[in-house]
Amino acid sequence: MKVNDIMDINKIRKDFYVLNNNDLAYLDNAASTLKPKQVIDAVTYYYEKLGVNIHRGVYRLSYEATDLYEKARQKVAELLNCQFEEAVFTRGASNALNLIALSYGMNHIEEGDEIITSELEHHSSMLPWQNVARAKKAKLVYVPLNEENKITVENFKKVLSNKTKVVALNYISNAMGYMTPVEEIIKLAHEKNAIVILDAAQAVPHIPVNVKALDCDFLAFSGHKMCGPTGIGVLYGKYNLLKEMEPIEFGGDMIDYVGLNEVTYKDPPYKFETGTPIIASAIGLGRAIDYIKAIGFKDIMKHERMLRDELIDKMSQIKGITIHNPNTDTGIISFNINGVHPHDAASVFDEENVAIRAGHHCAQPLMHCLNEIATIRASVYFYNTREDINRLVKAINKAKAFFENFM
Amino acid sequence: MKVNDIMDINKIRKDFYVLNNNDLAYLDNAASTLKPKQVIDAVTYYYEKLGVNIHRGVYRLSYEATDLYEKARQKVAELLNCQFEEAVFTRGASNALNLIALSYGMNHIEEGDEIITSELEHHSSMLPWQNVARAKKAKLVYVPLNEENKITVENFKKVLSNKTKVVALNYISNAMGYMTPVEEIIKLAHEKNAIVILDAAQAVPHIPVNVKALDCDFLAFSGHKMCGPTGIGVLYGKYNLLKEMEPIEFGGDMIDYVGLNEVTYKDPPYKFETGTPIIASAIGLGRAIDYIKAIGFKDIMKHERMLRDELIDKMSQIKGITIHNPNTDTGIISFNINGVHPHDAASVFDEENVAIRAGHHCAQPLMHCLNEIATIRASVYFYNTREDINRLVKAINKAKAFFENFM
Amino acid sequence: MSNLENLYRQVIMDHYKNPRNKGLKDSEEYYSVHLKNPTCGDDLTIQIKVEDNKITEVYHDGTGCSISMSAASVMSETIMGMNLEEAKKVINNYVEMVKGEEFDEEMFMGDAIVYQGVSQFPARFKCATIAWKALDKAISNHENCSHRHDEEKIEVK
Amino acid sequence: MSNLENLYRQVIMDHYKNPRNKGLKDSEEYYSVHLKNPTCGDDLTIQIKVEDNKITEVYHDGTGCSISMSAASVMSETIMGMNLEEAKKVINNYVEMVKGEEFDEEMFMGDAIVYQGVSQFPARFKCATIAWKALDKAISNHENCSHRHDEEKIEVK
Ligand SMILES: Cc1ncc(COP(=O)(O)O)c(C=O)c1O
Ligand SMILES: Cc1ncc(COP(=O)(O)O)c(C=O)c1O
Repeated sequence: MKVNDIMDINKIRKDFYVLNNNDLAYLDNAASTLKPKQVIDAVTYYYEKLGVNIHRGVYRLSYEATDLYEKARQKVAELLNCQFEEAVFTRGASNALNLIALSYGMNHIEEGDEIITSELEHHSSMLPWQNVARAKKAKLVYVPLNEENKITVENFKKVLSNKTKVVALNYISNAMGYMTPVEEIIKLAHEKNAIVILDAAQAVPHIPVNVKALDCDFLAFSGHKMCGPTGIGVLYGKYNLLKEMEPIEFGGDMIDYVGLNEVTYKDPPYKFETGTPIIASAIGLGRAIDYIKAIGFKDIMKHERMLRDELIDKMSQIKGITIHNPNTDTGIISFNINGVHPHDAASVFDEENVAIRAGHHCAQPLMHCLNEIATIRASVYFYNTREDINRLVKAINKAKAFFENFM
Repeated sequence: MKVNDIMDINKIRKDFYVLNNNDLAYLDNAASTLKPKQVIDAVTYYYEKLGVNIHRGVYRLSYEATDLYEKARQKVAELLNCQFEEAVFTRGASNALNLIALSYGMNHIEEGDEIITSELEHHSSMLPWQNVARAKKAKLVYVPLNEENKITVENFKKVLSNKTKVVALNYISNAMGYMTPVEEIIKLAHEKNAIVILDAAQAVPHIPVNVKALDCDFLAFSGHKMCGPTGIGVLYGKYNLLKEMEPIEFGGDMIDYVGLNEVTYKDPPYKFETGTPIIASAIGLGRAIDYIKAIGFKDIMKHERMLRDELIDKMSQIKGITIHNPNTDTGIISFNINGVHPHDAASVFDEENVAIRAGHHCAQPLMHCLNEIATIRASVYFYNTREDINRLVKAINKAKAFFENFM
Repeated sequence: MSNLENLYRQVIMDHYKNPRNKGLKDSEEYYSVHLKNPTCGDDLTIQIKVEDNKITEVYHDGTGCSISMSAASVMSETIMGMNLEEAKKVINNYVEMVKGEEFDEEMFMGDAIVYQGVSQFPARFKCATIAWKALDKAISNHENCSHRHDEEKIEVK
Repeated sequence: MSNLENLYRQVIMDHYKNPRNKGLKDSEEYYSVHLKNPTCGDDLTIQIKVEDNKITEVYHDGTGCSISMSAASVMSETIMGMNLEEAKKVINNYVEMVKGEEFDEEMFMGDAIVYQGVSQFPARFKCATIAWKALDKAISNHENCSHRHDEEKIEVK
């Protein structure tokens, strides 16, 4: 099967200046994706044609900016299949996950309660709850990972208990590319009256996510990992939960009435959007959603899986490397070149213009499980080609050969 | 004196697409300023040429993006005359002011302590401390405003006491344009070992601010009010204070070591910058600082004062309007057309393409002091002209005449 | 006629200066809805009494600009005596009209027809509709037999 | 020679494989500095002993990539026996060199001269300098008679 069978990749790649202007195999998509010109144009449109503040202006430019900002929220709501009021704009996934822990967590968790998370989490999914557990003398419980370092329903059942109040797990792991069996976990958690928070930073860009069908209580993702601008993300929360939650930040744009000693807030989502919003980035995220939907998740998934299969296939034939997740569910592959520090390997990749990531991927506990200081991670998106895969394989071989010279 | 005496305003105005493409008198600068093409280009440069994540990438694009991001921090440090490590990027002024209250405030304020603020504050300066006071059973003390609704040293002395732990005041009021006598207030507060937080959202864009000379402990401002992008601001804090402060958000990019039950953080500023940073907006803010410095604060101040004098002069001659701050220190003028609701007046201004703000300006307590539901605020920046002032005056007269018709 | 003259028609300013049916009743018979727009400060309560599927009384009270306050007065006159079905149609028609969308020009709207000019001022859409939104809410509270007193904030969308 | 070959010179890889002066001493005589780079995981401690204004002993220990670990070994050999003034000059010269700025090619640098290739890999600048930054810190702690044990994190600037 040719890449072009699935979609017109050459046409798509023309939208990405970075790909046109550099002879680059960009395989660091789990860190950030590149931005197509449509999204850049949407950001520029706001800055050039409007550039003003929103919500409170009674003049036309401000009205148009407000309209674009709120239409972006509507697009988020349609993407996730939630209500308009359930989509809160944040600075990013980390900001959203912290907001949930600081507001819902600090007010609902009590001494002795249990919070379930995993060693497969991104630090942003786990550390906010480590903080809550410390402050409230609650217990942080880690789902035991199986021999492949996956979260399984079976292992989840081992830690779920009547004391469980919160389950905070990734939907797709940024370090291993595994999909968590969230449907069953959510059902089981709800039977215990625990709420479930999904870190969907690696999911929303790649697969269709339907929060109503999932029935998750909260969900978070970032714009910059899905062709969107930096500095924007989304917190989805069930309306009744958002409605009763306390805001964390106070100030402009989130209040109803302010007295000298008391204050009342607006309703969600506004009560969580303190200060001048991240207007341009929200508008850009709206455009990114349109862009991705036009390509279609079906094709995106097909294409990514084809690249993954090809990559795993080719890498399996290279001796002297360790693939940590040969059964990855997505286009995220984590590996090491035996005997070579990932940062040393990374400089060879850089010389070959292959952009990958070397490091702990904000998942230090997992590195302990893997018994590595760091790994190399390659991650694909819809604009990647088989040529990119070939270049990565070539770079791996080159790095191996280069450092073997010194052995 | 002609406008062009001070600087080449026509050349400057060419940098602002919004001004070129609309026949607009933009006088809502205290809400947000417009963005010059140099800033838009800097943002676009990042998105088109780089578009990747920073800090953790070992490839060239990521290195260049990191370099631009950190150079922007260096520019902030030079602007404020602080150390590189003392400049924390935030989502905006509100975010920065909340961070101080949540971290420093929640950990240092105890029952019975006093926090001084004022009714002249923007909600973002005051509400975070109302929240701390409520949580810690501390007392929120308001500096009595004088007959002009100004904060004076004399009145500040009346509320400063041995119980005062924090003083949180605006540097320049967004609703009245007054400059707070911060030098003396800071000295007095320090004699009592209280720390001083300056909300400089209306100061940094308009006057030179030197945090070392001021000796303030914290200071906050927003990029979008000084020709910069949306979604970026700065928290300045003295290094030793930042160093001992607890982070509020946990996750990616701010950690040193992560264990299953404990975590250590990076040093400031990184420990407060959780998650993927607001890369494009920070880079754009760096460019905005260059742009403003090239014009020069001396000329900016001169020009704004000239426009203010002219505006006050012309408005004083109009009967049937109330100017709330005829002695404003800056180009912010707050007024009402007697008998006309500000939102009704605003529609007339909009028809005349004069962009002003009608509302409570996120300063509801002050509205009570003024005995108004809302006011009309006009605010100038360096790109405004006498022609803009004339158009505002014309619009005021038109609104008056229009509504008098119905009386 | 200029846009402005079209927005601020004499009849609107008359209702602003001399509102009809202003002032609330202190009785449990009424369905009342309190709406606020925190952004611009509009604050409005409306009360309706429904008898035999017909709106027999309407009252309003609040503070705000001439558009929002006059609209409450106009609304109270327009829908007085209508049955609930008619009233709901008028609400929808009115909202379409002030949005600048197609609407049924034949439908009886009373003085409410003069709010057509709002469509040229999208920033004033909320002012023109707050009273009608409150009415809509009160009707559906009645139909759902739900609480008689409702507090809400409305926001930009 | 390719950029890569210029970065990973044989002598660098030799020091990486067979580090000189590796392992810390358990004695209070040494000024020790522990530096970490949380972003990439480099973790390095260096110890120096100063007698009569001269650096008479240098030790290091830690984990990291070949550039950072070899640089610690090379640094320890290069500055052993130097007086503090000389050492400080070498530190500055080395930093200029790996930055790709002008530097004094005449100054004695020992094997450290082979790190010139780093200037083509700005992303590896921190790897090449972490040991030298630790040394710099240890010297200034000695000169300021300050604490003998120092913990720090270094960051991208
Ligand atoms: C004096 C003052 N403080 C704080 C703020 C809040 O700034 P931002 O909305 O950018 O967070 C503003 C602007 O609205 C302001 O004028
Ligand atoms: C799984 C996962 N969760 C959370 C995050 C944090 O996202 P951000 O850095 O945009 O806040 C990331 C990305 O780094 C991620 O991959």
